Amino acid sequence: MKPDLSVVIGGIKFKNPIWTASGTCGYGEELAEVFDLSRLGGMVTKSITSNPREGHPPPRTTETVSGMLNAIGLANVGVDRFIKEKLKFLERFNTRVIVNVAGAKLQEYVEVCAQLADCPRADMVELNFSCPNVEAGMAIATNASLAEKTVSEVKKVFPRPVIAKLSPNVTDITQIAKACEAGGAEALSLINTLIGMAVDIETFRPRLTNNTGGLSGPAIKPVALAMVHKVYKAVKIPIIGLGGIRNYLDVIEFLLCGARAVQIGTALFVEPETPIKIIRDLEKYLSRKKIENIQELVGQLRIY
Amino acid sequence: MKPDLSVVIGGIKFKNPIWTASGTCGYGEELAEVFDLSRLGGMVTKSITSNPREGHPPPRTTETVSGMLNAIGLANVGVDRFIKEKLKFLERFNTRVIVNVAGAKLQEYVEVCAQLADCPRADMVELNFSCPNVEAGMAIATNASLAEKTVSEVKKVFPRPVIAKLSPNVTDITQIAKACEAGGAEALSLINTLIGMAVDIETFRPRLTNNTGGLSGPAIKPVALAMVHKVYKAVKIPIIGLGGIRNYLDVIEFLLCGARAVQIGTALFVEPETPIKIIRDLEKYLSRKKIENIQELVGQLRIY
Amino acid sequence: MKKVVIENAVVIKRDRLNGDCRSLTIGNFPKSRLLKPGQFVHIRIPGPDVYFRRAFSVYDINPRAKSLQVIFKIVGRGTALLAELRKGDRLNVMGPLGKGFDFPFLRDKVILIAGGIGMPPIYFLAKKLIESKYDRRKILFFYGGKTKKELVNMAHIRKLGIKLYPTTDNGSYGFRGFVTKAVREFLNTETGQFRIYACGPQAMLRAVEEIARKYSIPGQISVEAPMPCGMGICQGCVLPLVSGGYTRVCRDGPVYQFGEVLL
Amino acid sequence: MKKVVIENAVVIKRDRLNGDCRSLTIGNFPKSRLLKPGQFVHIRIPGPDVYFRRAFSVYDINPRAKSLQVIFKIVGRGTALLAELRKGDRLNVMGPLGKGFDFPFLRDKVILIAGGIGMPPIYFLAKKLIESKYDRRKILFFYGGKTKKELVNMAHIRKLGIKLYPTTDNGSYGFRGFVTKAVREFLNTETGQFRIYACGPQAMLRAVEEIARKYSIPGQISVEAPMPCGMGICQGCVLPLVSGGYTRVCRDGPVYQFGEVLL
Ligand SMILES: Cc1cc2nc3c(=O)[nH]c(=O)nc-3n(C[C@H](O)[C@H](O)[C@H](O)COP(=O)(O)OP(=O)(O)OC[C@H]3O[C@@H](n4cnc5c(N)ncnc54)[C@H](O)[C@@H]3O)c2cc1C
Ligand SMILES: Cc1cc2nc3c(=O)[nH]c(=O)nc-3n(C[C@H](O)[C@H](O)[C@H](O)COP(=O)(O)OP(=O)(O)OC[C@H]3O[C@@H](n4cnc5c(N)ncnc54)[C@H](O)[C@@H]3O)c2cc1C
Ligand SMILES: Cc1cc2nc3c(=O)[nH]c(=O)nc-3n(C[C@H](O)[C@H](O)[C@H](O)COP(=O)(O)O)c2cc1C
Ligand SMILES: Cc1cc2nc3c(=O)[nH]c(=O)nc-3n(C[C@H](O)[C@H](O)[C@H](O)COP(=O)(O)O)c2cc1C
Ligand code: FES
Ligand code: FES
Repeated sequence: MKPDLSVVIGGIKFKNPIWTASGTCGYGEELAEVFDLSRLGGMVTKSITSNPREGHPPPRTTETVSGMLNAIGLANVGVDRFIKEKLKFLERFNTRVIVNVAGAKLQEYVEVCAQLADCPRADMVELNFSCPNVEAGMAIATNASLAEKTVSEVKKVFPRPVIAKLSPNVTDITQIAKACEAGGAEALSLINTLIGMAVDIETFRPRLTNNTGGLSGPAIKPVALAMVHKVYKAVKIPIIGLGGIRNYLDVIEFLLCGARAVQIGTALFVEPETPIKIIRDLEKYLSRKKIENIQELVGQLRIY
Repeated sequence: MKPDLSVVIGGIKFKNPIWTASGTCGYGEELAEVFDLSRLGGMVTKSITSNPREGHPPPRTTETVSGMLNAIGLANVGVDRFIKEKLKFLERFNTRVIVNVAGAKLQEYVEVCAQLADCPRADMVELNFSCPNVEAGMAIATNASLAEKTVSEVKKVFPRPVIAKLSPNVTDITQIAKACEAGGAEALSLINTLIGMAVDIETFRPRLTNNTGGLSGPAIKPVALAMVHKVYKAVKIPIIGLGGIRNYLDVIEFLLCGARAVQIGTALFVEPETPIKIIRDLEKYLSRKKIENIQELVGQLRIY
Repeated sequence: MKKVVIENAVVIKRDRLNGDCRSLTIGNFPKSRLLKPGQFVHIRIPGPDVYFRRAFSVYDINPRAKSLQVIFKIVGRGTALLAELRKGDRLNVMGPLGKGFDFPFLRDKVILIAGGIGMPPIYFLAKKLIESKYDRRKILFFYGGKTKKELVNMAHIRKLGIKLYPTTDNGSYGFRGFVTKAVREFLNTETGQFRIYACGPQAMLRAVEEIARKYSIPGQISVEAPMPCGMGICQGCVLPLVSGGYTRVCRDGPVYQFGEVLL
Repeated sequence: MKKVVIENAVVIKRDRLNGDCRSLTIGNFPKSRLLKPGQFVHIRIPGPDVYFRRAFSVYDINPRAKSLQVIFKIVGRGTALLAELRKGDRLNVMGPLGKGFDFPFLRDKVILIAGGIGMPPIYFLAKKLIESKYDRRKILFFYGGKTKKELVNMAHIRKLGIKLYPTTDNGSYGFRGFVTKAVREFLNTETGQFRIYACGPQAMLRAVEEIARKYSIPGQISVEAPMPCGMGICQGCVLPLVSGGYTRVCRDGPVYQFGEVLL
């Protein structure tokens, strides 16, 4: 019998727990040239804002040891064009679309989500509370009451589930997590990138024009796992885990630590077929271990 | 002409800015079998506490992608034996000895440092405010006023320079940095390890008996650089930078970001001769670039 | 929908060219026939400390052998590791990526300008033009290097039977001076309907565009940028457009019309 | 002060043994003569995702050729990469590390017990005993594996001219059953002054210590632990001591007296 990979989050069923992460799958158009997006449990689109944004001047990315730094600067087409072109394009795929929303302030989140409320293709929204690459970006990420307020205001205008995406750049991530739960978030996703820097020793210049950037990739996986587990113990709502996932072994680590679903980010740049491989390998693993439903793994970590 | 690698921190001269980091060079006995410790600018000994500590049960370490997790649990011989045996051993070397001190509470730091006050071989103390692997470890690391208090109390009993070693697991490291400066610290060292986790998917158990551990190694270098630069802009006292350094290129990145000296940590496990190679390569680099004194590089990052 | 191929390919031949340049012939890439001049492949280089793939222009293809050839210069960690691969080693190749060159009108005199390691896509274009029955005599290949050592595979290029104008900065081989100086001198004496294609260092491309402006010659350049994803997703490889905003070099390029990108 | 050597050594020979086992002969290690039975080398394996060095017991040395030999089993990323190395490849080797075996009294009958990939240090001990003029007839080599496939280099061991007792769990070769069962049966019929040396899986070592206690035979075991530094610095490789506290396997071991460590 084929193992059941489906999971339910915020009352919505996902055919499998493998999503692609915001900013690492664009709006799906390019990745669709590599594999059928309908194979994915879900797809989180690139952060959108009220107005289009060009992003930071190049260089915007740099390679680090087992990772990368990025300071794209939330380059995106803006919510109008997003709805007209990008959501439209995604209609042909049988996967959940989670629309990631960013904002300079609370009101922008609410406005964008209100526009998305009327788009049934937007199965969920994910609020990017943590972009370290824009001026105002870190404010909500580090302020529990502001985070709570933002979630609850968005809940008023968006009728489907709301996910809050948390920053790891805080002393106690459970505080923000609990605030988002109190604000009514149906789920939390973590982690976004760690703040990092790299220097060109020939020019004495930072390698990114934004000076700092967000660190992602395999390098940060241990940090992500620790935070997922810490938040899992602190809240009741489901967690979507991400940070450095490359293969099904990584996914199982996240599930055991308490994630009900996961997102694949930077790995897509290196191996675009990663999600497909992972789904196949997870099926094999569950069959071998005689686990009927993947949800049985969630939070099964046996701590010392 | 040979370039001048010497730096001055807290009024003390170091023949070069290359130190070894606490916990990664023991008390020097083993490393002395690989190279002459007198070549080092300084050596920071393993954290010591009032009483001997056995540390956590194994497994205490695990390999991660481009890094490692450790939860040694501050295993150490205790300050008495440290002074009698270990400081004694280090007398034969012509390098600066910085004694790293840890404590369960403020009073322990003061007691240990008071004992070290009478040992001239302890050129400086470095207060480990950030060990993520012991219960009380994070308290001072995340509490600015407690950090300030601890530094100022230690200053009363220890007559030579005091370094505060900071944790990266905070929302705003500059707050703690400024507090330590206000408390009278002559220098700051950063970063200690990031909190991380790894899971054995066969046993469903954390790979460390302490469940979480401290992430170190090349993986964390971008985070360390960003924090060093942020603190450099916020305080006036010198910074000793560390986190993932493997070669002289890494060292120059840290110097440009504002570090006046650096510490080599995990790299010593993989390539014990790293400091010697770095010192040699730095000399070559400075000669090639016609830089007379290495201090000229400190803080020379040209940010955008 | 366009399809990107990702293959576990295999090194079938490697050659040491002049200086730091190497040639790799990569087999087990069944779709090599799809690769067009100006397009690139994104190669995953096995080894420590190389996380992203690395982009290399296609230098040649052999559809029957299901192989492709790249020529590269050792400039850093990735290319150093690539140079160590031996026959039989596996390496993952993704392609075709990017837009290739537009072909010229049959009547055009085609000026090809290659600077240093910018040569591979230009050679491939020349070869494909000839295969497409363009008149060999109307194809002029200007190939510049700092020294003679930087000019690689000259014999190979000569076989195309087109006019080849090698240049070196120090005059150690061919025309002495920048390749663009040679082009300028050529244009001062020749007349006709020209079209230019160029690939090389940024300074060279700037000079090429200047010449094109001066002589009102249309054409295209192929540019470079560090490429995390190579497929247009990450927006990490952008360059500013003259018309404002940014362009993704990997997907909207790497080939651009003269005057499109801010060099 | 003892000196640890770190060398950019080179693979001079590699052999595929039974099953997942491989042999590597590593040259350009001038101090190979210093390596003693029970000691190990710490090898830096080039490749992605292998950060720490990996520990391998010395299987043999050739001081004149400045070489050493290790035998290893592919169990994970590091050993998989190690298996791919070819003649001429470089790899950084650190050693000698750890304490070796104490030699027995000349009068002792020496019982050597090797389980699976625990064989290398036991073989090296046997060889060195013979070279040190111990009586071949007094050396008994019990070598157990799950199946015949797990018993490697049998011909090599036979050449030592000592008594060899191969065992397999399934009886596919030699005595049927655990190697410790064979030892127990042997001790039930033999008398004399014995000394035991053992290396193998933890369960086997526990059984060996039990036998030793029962028959009051002194001896030593060699144990394993993941080793970040291999030199005694990091305190990452510790095992609990029967007398309390922890011991660093890399420096205080990997060889211990019976009853020293809590298995
Ligand atoms: C479309 C395209 C086609 C190319 N064709 C060729 C070719 O045919 N032959 C050839 O020799 N080279 C070519 N290059 C350049 C080649 O990709 C770089 O030389 C190579 O990525 C350097 O890798 P490295 O690890 O050796 O260098 P490192 O400097 O160590 O690389 C470090 C990082 O910088 C990036 N990087 C640095 N310089 C460049 C650059 N100029 N372009 C892209 N990324 C860079 C790398 O991707 C990597 O992330 C091409 C580049 C592009 C974008
Ligand atoms: C003193 C000593 C001598 C050894 N001698 C031999 C020998 O002669 N032949 C041989 O085949 N093996 C020997 N081993 C075991 C060998 O070191 C491991 O098989 C090897 O480290 C596994 O690496 P890997 O990357 O393939 O496995 P992985 O499981 O991928 O390694 C992951 C991590 O776990 C550690 N690790 C996992 N299992 C072990 C283990 N049993 N011992 C040590 N570290 C481990 C590795 O160091 C690494 O950090 C010895 C170990 C020690 C401590
Ligand atoms: C190039 C790039 C762009 C990203 N853009 C966004 C974004 O727009 N919104 C967002 O919430 N996260 C963004 N992220 C963060 C990722 O979604 C993810 O949280 C992070 O990269 C960690 O996962 P990974 O290690 O698997 O990549 C971006 C990451 C990268 C590498
Ligand atoms: C095994 C191990 C033990 C450590 N023990 C200590 C310690 O006792 N006290 C301390 O202040 N830092 C300790 N550290 C942290 C290091 O000193 C250093 O801050 C950290 O590892 C980052 O540097 P690196 O990436 O160069 O290793 C330890 C690190 C490791 C890996
Ligand atoms: S490399 Fe990612 S968009 Fe071009
Ligand atoms: S491996 Fe570091 S102390 Fe043993």
